Amino acid sequence: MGWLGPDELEALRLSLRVSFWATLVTLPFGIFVAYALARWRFPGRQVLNGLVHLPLILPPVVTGYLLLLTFGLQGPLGRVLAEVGIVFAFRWTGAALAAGIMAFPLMVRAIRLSIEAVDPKLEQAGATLGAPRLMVFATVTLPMILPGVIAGAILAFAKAMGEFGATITFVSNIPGQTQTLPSAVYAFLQVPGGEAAATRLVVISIIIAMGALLLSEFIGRRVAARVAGS
Amino acid sequence: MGWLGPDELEALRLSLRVSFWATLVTLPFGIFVAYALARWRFPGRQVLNGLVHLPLILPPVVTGYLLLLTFGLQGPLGRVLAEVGIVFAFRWTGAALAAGIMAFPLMVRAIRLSIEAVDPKLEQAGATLGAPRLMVFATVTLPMILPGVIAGAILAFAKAMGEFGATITFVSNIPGQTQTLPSAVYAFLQVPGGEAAATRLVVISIIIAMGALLLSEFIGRRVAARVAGS
Amino acid sequence: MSLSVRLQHDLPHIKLDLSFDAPSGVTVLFGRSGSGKTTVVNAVAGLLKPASGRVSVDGWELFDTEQGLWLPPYKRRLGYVFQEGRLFPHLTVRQNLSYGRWFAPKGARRENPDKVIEMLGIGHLLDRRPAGLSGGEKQRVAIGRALLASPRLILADEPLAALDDARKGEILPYFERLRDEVSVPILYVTHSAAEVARLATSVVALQDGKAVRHGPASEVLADPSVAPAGIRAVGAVLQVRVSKHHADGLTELDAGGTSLFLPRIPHKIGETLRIRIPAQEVILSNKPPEGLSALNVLSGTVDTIRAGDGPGAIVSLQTTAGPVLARITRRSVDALGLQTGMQCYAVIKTVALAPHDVGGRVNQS
Amino acid sequence: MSLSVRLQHDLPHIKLDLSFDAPSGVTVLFGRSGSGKTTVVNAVAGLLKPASGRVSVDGWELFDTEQGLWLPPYKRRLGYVFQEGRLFPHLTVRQNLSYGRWFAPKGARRENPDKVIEMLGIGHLLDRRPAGLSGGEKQRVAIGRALLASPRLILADEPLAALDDARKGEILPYFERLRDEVSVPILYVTHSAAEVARLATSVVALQDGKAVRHGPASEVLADPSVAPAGIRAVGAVLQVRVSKHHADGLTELDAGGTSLFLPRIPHKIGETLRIRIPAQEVILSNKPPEGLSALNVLSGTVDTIRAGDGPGAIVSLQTTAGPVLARITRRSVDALGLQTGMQCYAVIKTVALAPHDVGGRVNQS
Amino acid sequence: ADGVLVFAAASLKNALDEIAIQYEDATGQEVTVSYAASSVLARQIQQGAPADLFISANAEWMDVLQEGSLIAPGSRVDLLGNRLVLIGGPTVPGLNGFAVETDLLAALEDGYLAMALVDAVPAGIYGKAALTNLGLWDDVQGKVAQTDNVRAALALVAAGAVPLGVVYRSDATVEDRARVMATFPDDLHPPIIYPAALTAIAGSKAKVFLDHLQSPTAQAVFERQGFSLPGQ
Ligand SMILES: Nc1ncnc2c1ncn2[C@@H]1O[C@H](COP(=O)(O)OP(=O)(O)OP(=O)(O)O)[C@@H](O)[C@H]1O
Ligand SMILES: Nc1ncnc2c1ncn2[C@@H]1O[C@H](COP(=O)(O)OP(=O)(O)OP(=O)(O)O)[C@@H](O)[C@H]1O
Ligand SMILES: [Mg+2]
Ligand SMILES: [Mg+2]
Repeated sequence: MGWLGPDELEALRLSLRVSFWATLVTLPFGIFVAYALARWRFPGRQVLNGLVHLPLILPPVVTGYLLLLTFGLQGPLGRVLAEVGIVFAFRWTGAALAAGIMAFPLMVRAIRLSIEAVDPKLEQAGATLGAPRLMVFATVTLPMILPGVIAGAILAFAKAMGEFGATITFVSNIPGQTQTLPSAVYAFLQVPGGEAAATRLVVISIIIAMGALLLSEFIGRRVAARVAGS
Repeated sequence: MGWLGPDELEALRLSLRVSFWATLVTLPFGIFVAYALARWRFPGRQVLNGLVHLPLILPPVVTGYLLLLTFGLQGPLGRVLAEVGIVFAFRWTGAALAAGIMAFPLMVRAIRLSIEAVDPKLEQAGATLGAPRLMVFATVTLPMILPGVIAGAILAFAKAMGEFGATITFVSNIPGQTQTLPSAVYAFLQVPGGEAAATRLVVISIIIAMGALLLSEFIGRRVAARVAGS
Repeated sequence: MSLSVRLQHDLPHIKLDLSFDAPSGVTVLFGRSGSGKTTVVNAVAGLLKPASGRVSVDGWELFDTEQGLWLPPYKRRLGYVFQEGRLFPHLTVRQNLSYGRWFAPKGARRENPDKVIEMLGIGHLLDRRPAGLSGGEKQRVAIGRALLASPRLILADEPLAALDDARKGEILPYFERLRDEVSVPILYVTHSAAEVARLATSVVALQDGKAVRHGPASEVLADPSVAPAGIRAVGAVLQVRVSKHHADGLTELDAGGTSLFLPRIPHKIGETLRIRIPAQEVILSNKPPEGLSALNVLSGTVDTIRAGDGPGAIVSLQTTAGPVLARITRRSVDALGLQTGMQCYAVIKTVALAPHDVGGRVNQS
Repeated sequence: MSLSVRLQHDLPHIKLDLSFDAPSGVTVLFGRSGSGKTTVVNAVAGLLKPASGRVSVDGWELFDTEQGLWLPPYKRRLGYVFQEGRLFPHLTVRQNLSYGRWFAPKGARRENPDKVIEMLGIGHLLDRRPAGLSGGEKQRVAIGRALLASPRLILADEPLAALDDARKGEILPYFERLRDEVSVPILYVTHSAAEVARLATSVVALQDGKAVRHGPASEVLADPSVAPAGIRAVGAVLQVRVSKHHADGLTELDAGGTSLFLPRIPHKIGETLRIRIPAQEVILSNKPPEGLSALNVLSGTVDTIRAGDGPGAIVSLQTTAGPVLARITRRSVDALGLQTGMQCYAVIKTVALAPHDVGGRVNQS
Repeated sequence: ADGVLVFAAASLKNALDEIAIQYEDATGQEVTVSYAASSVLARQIQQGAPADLFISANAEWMDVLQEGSLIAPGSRVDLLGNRLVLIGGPTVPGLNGFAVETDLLAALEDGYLAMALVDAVPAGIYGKAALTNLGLWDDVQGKVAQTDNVRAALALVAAGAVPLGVVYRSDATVEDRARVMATFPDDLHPPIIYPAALTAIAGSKAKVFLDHLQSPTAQAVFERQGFSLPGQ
């Protein structure tokens, strides 16, 4: 990577870290919400569904601004969390939060569809064999939706790698803390003659995201084959 | 809508028009690409898959910039298309193009999953009954994936309603021509005192997008029930 | 009573309303498609919550709507063999088999897995996944999985319906062994008279959600009016003892002093068995038959003659081996001058006593 | 030859390599699970492209790898009845039925839909969707759908395997009617001897991808060495004429001058039928039997005596009605002193001649 | 087009909207303004956008267009200027006699200083120059939260997410949750100039509007929005 400056390398490293954690930490929530939407009927289900989709629909700046108002140092949640030592504002963790929330709808949709494809009769079979609900989920549902979970997670990762608007609005751009690859791209595009540098970074992020996507197709297919038992 | 100024009303109208056409025109392509990805094995399949996902992964500004370079009046494709009278640059059609491309991956994913859920054996049954490939698609596959197509289309519509970065970068922010709701929100956010107006517009777009999503869940479920034959 | 069921539940098309108490052994539920059999089994399993009712197994209550008692499925300790197998596709056969064992309470009576695997003949499949198994193999694994969950009750919903005759023949003996060797109560749903005949300790005939007939298998089977099994299923069940295996491939049975021959069966000498004599395989003769290829002749006196709807009649004969039923034409009844109390001979072909009519060891309980 | 098949194809586990020419009527493919039956049918349908081969129907070539000829499935004009029905779930029964008609070439011989609907008894289902149908109803609709596509060949891959006996009994007659009334050639896959006996004009026995036996149904069925059908399937097929319907519910048949009685069948007087006499339902007697309830006695001379592996033997009798097979024990062969050329009597119970052994009208072709 | 299509930096929206309405009322001449980042607009003009008039928030992008002969020769004017101010949010005590040089670091405490991207966005570039000239940049560098545009920096301050920010005076005047703590002397940074020019394809109507923008009526509006006039 001789052709990347130290700042750019730093941005790349940070983007990878942010996207990785954004995906990893949101994954359990994503699975839970997807499961709830797919399998449970409860009042407010459609509201939850709408909320989950919100980041997909809102301009990212708005999402970022809402995050700032909520999780910022002065925000209601931000203040509470700061008491227990969890700070998002201007930290890479905040970038991860923003990326995670922006990617959440994609993750949930992918997982939800795979859950809907699991025959509830297999889950019933698990229950009759003595497995409590959570164990049925862990031993039957989860293994069977693994391809969907992997696809959803990697899609979320790719999305997180490209997230910019919400991130910069929420945690701004602090080199080494919150300056991700897309922020760097944006900065280069603002100045005349920055196109070449921007292109370099874009190519890198495309390679990473594409690699992740191909990987997800591949793993997904392997796991699907294994799960289908052939 | 007494509380919307004429410009805002114009932006709303334009957004609806842009999103509607973006969805409608990309839908056949979306179905085709989803079908190809789901059912055909051809060299370059993964490249196509990657290309389709690109707008999801790239920062929207980059997508917009690439569109500007390609479909702009000086762009290679833009020039060719201009010869035959198709101009995207700085027209609402360009906004629709940008919105359509940004929404395309979501649409394709939704449709692709529903195609993968159709049993190819039913398509084979159609073929043995004398239906050529395209007729099998029209009479068997398409009706069965309708819920997925509807979900994909409405998700794309919702995404198109919220699209901003690529649109403003590609076709600018010309009131009455290319100023969509999110672009108007952006403009309001750039100046002091614009927050109230911006909030109003955001609320409107949330209502529309959520309405569309709820509708898609509802229609999807109805159609699924009808298609499943119960 | 080992299994006691009382249920009321409204389904879209039918009202379920039945109650029965069944002794230990195999209780067969039968009835037409849509009569509510699966619904009953699901209610016992806890997969469906009936409007009201009570189910207990060996005195242990699974639910009782009056008391507000409702055990969730995973606490009921059942082995449910589903019609479609429902094996976990992502687990190997071995993992499928041990699934229920993970959750069985510590103190539960445990089957020896090796014994079950051997009994079901699935030892060579352990490392394969369900997708690669044939239909019959799948169903055997499903039985093993249910059994190894240390169930207090086994539910089997048409476990053989999707299989062809050859595979049915492979699996039926396993259920007999369950009944005879494992002595877990079994609630078994089927359409097939042969299965009823071989397995049932008691039979509950369902019609439109109601239990229209309920009793020991031999009674229900001898009753031509029970529709689901069909007239061709009518037959008598005799208790016999294996007396000799002959060198020419025949096994001789002692049926109340008379010898019956049938193609070699694997049971040991001295064992007591039940064999079903299908009424339509029996020919009657009014004098001792001579020069016939049929080796089995039981003499007795005519007990009853019931004419059916068609050209046939069911003649019941009292023999030393027990009652034997014969389905013959009314024309023959007249030709032979059959009358109650008359001496008569039942002729049964050796090869007509098919292996699938020979039950396992007679249950001691 | 109405159907000519030659195929070579390598599958992961077996090598398919077979060729057969079948006359018009029903050609039954049978063999164990995994022997390649579905693969053959799929190759004929064009759903699978074999490595090499040639298939023609009534002289019309579907493909020929040597010539590089390959018709895609939709140009083959077949009616494929799949094992699982494969009805279109989003279409009503009516729409399912007319699906193939939309694509049939203008000039094609068209079945009258009303006639087909009536024949299959599905008139009351037309506006329903497949999800609401019972298994038997689904399969009848699938048959109708295939038939109304104006096919030049009907393919049926174990169309009854998933159904219970009662539903099998409902549907089998429709295939007979197809054979007898519609006279489209049919390639039919089954495991069931009863289906073979009732339907087959000719039989191709498959084993590990090879055609191990091939001939008219009556020959193959009379051969105890053909494993797939099993020894219990062995039997003779007689050609008979309906001579009288009696008031007591019996139908009298003329079998080469001898009368046979069986429970009333719906066929008209004078009609020529085939009936299968299962070898194991036949009792032999070395003198004219007396005082027996069995009404049917055919006299003849012993033709051959073939001892089997077990305790049984198959005795073939030459009667005026044609050859009759009896499966009796070797012990009885000795006891009766049976020898080739000896005069002998075949005793057959009236009620043992089950409706499912009575075929439809004998095909004229 | 019949009317005039103006491509203007987004920060001019309030002022230009007002002027455009006045102008339309007075002349019946339709003025349409597309607001976006200067970089976006300049690239669009490079790609043949139908704009008649371009008002950039910095000189560099105008230079690029000029070099590309995309603006009408001789039409370029320095339309507006602006001042850079330090603003404080609701949590910052109003200090009398606040001096940037001495008090900035103390007022920041642990917080961040919000600025537009310091190497890419004009307000950030000017701010970085000013702080460098004050000798503060090295100390403050690690505590700068950069935003994609100057309004986002203001938003951070207004929301209390950061105590201080460097923004244009024109942005600060209207936001009542943020107070101007100090105004940077304009010799600390390159001159803040909003150049305007007719594009190469502009019609005569655009020229009239550009002239109007330089009229006292228009300039009054700009001043009211916190802009300064060149040469002042
Ligand atoms: N969840 C349900 N929703 C609607 N109807 C149901 C449901 N479950 C069962 N039924 C209806 O209740 C009746 C009894 O169904 P059930 O499955 O118990 O029948 P069954 O005797 O098991 O039939 P089969 O032999 O076909 O399996 C049927 O008419 C069926 O359509
Ligand atoms: N597409 C395929 N891929 C891999 N193996 C296949 C494929 N199709 C068939 N086989 C294998 O070829 C063999 C023949 O299969 P086929 O389905 O033709 O058997 P069959 O005689 O129809 O069996 P059944 O009675 O179980 O339907 C089997 O061993 C099967 O596993
Ligand atoms: Mg059922
Ligand atoms: Mg097959």
